[in-house]
Amino acid sequence: MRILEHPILGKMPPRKVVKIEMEGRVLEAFEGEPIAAALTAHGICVFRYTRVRKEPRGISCAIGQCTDCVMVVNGIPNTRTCVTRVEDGMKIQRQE
Amino acid sequence: MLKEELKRRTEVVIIGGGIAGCSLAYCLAKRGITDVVLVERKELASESSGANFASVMCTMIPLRPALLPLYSRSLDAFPKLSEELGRDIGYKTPRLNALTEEAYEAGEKYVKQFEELGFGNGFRMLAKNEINGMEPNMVLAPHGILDLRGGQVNPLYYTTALGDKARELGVKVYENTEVVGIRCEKGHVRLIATDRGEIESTYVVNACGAWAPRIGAMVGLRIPIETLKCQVVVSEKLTETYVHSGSITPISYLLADMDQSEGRMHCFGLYKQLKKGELLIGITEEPGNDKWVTFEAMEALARKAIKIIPKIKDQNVHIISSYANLYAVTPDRHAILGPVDGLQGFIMNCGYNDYGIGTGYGAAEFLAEMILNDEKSFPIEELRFSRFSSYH
Amino acid sequence: MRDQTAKDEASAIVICRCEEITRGEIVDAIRRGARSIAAVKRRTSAGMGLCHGRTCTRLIAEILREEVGIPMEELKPATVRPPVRPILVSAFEEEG
Amino acid sequence: METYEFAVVGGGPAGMSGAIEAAKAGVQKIAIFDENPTLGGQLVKQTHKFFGGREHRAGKRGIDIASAMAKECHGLGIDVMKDTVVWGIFKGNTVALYNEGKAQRLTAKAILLATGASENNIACPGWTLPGVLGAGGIQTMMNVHRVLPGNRILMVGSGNVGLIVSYQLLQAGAKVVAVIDILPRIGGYGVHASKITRLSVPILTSHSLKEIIGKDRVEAAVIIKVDSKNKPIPGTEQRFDVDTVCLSVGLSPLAELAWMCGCKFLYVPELGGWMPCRSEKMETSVPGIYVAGDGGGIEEASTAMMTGAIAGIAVAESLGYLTKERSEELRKEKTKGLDPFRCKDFGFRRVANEKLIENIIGSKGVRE
Repeated sequence: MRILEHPILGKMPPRKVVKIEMEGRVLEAFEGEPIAAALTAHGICVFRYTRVRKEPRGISCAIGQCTDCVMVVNGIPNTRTCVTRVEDGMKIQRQE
Repeated sequence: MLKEELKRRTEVVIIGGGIAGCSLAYCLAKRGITDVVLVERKELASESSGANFASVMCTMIPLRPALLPLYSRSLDAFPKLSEELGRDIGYKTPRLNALTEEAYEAGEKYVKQFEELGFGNGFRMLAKNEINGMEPNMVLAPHGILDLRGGQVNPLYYTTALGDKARELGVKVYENTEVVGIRCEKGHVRLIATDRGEIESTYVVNACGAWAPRIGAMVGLRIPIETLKCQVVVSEKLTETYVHSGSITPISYLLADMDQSEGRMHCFGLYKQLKKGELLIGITEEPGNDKWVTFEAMEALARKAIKIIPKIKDQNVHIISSYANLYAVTPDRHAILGPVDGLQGFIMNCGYNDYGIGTGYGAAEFLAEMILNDEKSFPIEELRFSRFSSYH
Repeated sequence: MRDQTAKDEASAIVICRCEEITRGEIVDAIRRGARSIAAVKRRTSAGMGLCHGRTCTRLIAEILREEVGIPMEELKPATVRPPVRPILVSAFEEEG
Repeated sequence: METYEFAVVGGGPAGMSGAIEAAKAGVQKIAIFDENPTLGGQLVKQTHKFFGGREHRAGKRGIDIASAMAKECHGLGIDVMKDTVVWGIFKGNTVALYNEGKAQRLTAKAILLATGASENNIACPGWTLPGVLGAGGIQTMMNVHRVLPGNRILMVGSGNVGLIVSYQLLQAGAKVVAVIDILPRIGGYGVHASKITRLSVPILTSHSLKEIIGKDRVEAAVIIKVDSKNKPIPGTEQRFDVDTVCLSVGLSPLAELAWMCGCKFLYVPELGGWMPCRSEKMETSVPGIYVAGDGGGIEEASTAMMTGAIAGIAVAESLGYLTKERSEELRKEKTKGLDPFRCKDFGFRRVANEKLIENIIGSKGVRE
């Protein structure tokens, strides 16, 4: 859910919209925001399933330290989505 | 933390908790000799045995026949050890050595030599380009030697499993305990002094790898071991198999494959993929006695890896770690094993150069039998310390 | 009975999120002889993953303290090795 | 290889302060490296007003302090390299960088490690589920990126961070079902606590997190009362249907680079764990390597600005831009600025910092 109105931060300023593709689904995102934020705004919270135990994982630290939110971004696996910004046409996949 | 009280008297003291010391502790315990103490300055596998390339390679260049019995016994043990120790030691075969057209004949001769030494069934010359079918992701020379029982183990799991099992069988393992002196009387070793107290012992084993000369000096021996610094980088876990064999040298040492890029550092291609999926990208060698990874080594290793395994670049593989270790190098590149003339009870188990993981277990079997039977010499002449008579 | 169930539940908790190593596996390494964070790492590979143990180091230290009474001031983190963030192998390629 | 006079790792309050002070004193070639796209570190998510005096930029919100400091950096001609990871420090003060998929290196006469902290965790069943986030993580998502990761939240930990983030969650339109703390009393300031109790958020002390339930994300959390020895009391479980569990259970310094440099460390739980020992000038046991901010001990953004400034002044002195006397004078001024945050209830911070200084005396940088 996006926070459009905020008592301190005010109204969300207009931002350029780009399109990203998450496993075939085209999503709108704001230019410059991290992938993790864009996915969260669309209600996506499972970013990957673990290799051994096949457990779901999502955002944990949100500042690039825990590496739990990694996904395959434009073919690059293990990309930290909380610190990697969206670009128009970016392709994102869950990794195993 | 309160440390366990030291045992005051024992039959065998092993100094060093690497692959040499842990193998021997286990091989003794397995034979019922459990009145044994293993003393380690840091922790089990905290030096070179924990941070090496862990290749099991019988195909060493040049051929060193004296080491073959050690390999032979190690190779017999590897397939059974995981079960014996209750831990997966990560043994994976085979090992490949790629050979260029020019090196083919030398390779053939090499394999023939192995056959003549009764070690032939483990090797095969590959047909031209057969190697490319075995390793489709790698850019390799067209010929190759297949070493069927060579490959890899996980050095950390393997070394700690041996040490832990020895402890379970009754060996006393004292970690964070440093030997500060050794007392001898009338040509016999009598006791070791540690920073936590003294331990009397009939046998004292020097299994200290790169630090073996320090222990030697305590009993007046000059052990000619020098250190060679080696570095390796580690990739993230990969879902796909990039390297199929246990370990591979893309251009065999039969030809000098060295990047002499940065001063005295040499970069050899040596690759393997661990069971969990990480690629190990090795190795650089240079004289040195510290364990700090260098930017130069990481750069050299990465550049070479991309040439040999282009997929690393195409698939955007990341480096996630690196490590350095110290090989204990002897002048003739042979290990130093067995008793020392004139100093009864003092036993060498060191100088393994770059093959400790592959041969340490076999050597331990020989040494354990020797101690069990109270023999006064080591059966393989070329590996005795006495070959360095000028050092004694 | 209740204690056993609680114990089993505790054993199943993943401690190292990257390598998916459970508390049970760590306790087993301690039982075998591990007495430091590095020693646990050598036996289980906990802390060897993408995040370099940033999340689990502290948790492993706590387990060591609980299980064998090692005070925290004796539990140094394992050796830090470069790179502290994942970097592409191709990052080292020569320009051009 | 390019050579800098002063390389600063981390563009948060400590790093920026260090760079600014050094630049003001005349240090020539200064660079700040930060892996984020903007300077400010964790200030960029602080929507609340800061305490302290003028030197702490009190009365301003963290977000505004961040942009003001960033502007100052640019004005002083400091090279700011964003989106740049420092992934290693090698022998000879060599800083290894990673930017746009390329690895590079440079050397610096002095290096300031101002790498901040990471959040601690609680390992209970279900703690790895999507929907379990650190408090700082949630703050980043909602205050910087303006997305709410959940609607119904259980906050674990009643320290200042837990209380402030709970309030900010309410501001952003989420529901905080409760704040729990294993300790028998609220950890943070009363003023922060009353802000949320006024909005009917219960603060349950002597409660711990027992279990987080859910299949593909958090669906519920179970808490349990604990006795005076922090032992759970069976039968006192309480279940909350929540979609998010927020962990606010302390911070640990990110000191990896200092370990890599071979700095001497000491375990100081009062400051968050293993800390690099350093002089009163913030220089570690390895000459030329300085540390400041949370990466050198968990305190506050305001103290980070002061310790960063102290390091910057010391670097300027070491490079010959300040006389010993002038440097001493400036350092005393900044040290005084630490006092309000290291007194009364927080007096332990002073003691802990003194311990780190004591332990550096006589020690030399060792790269084993």
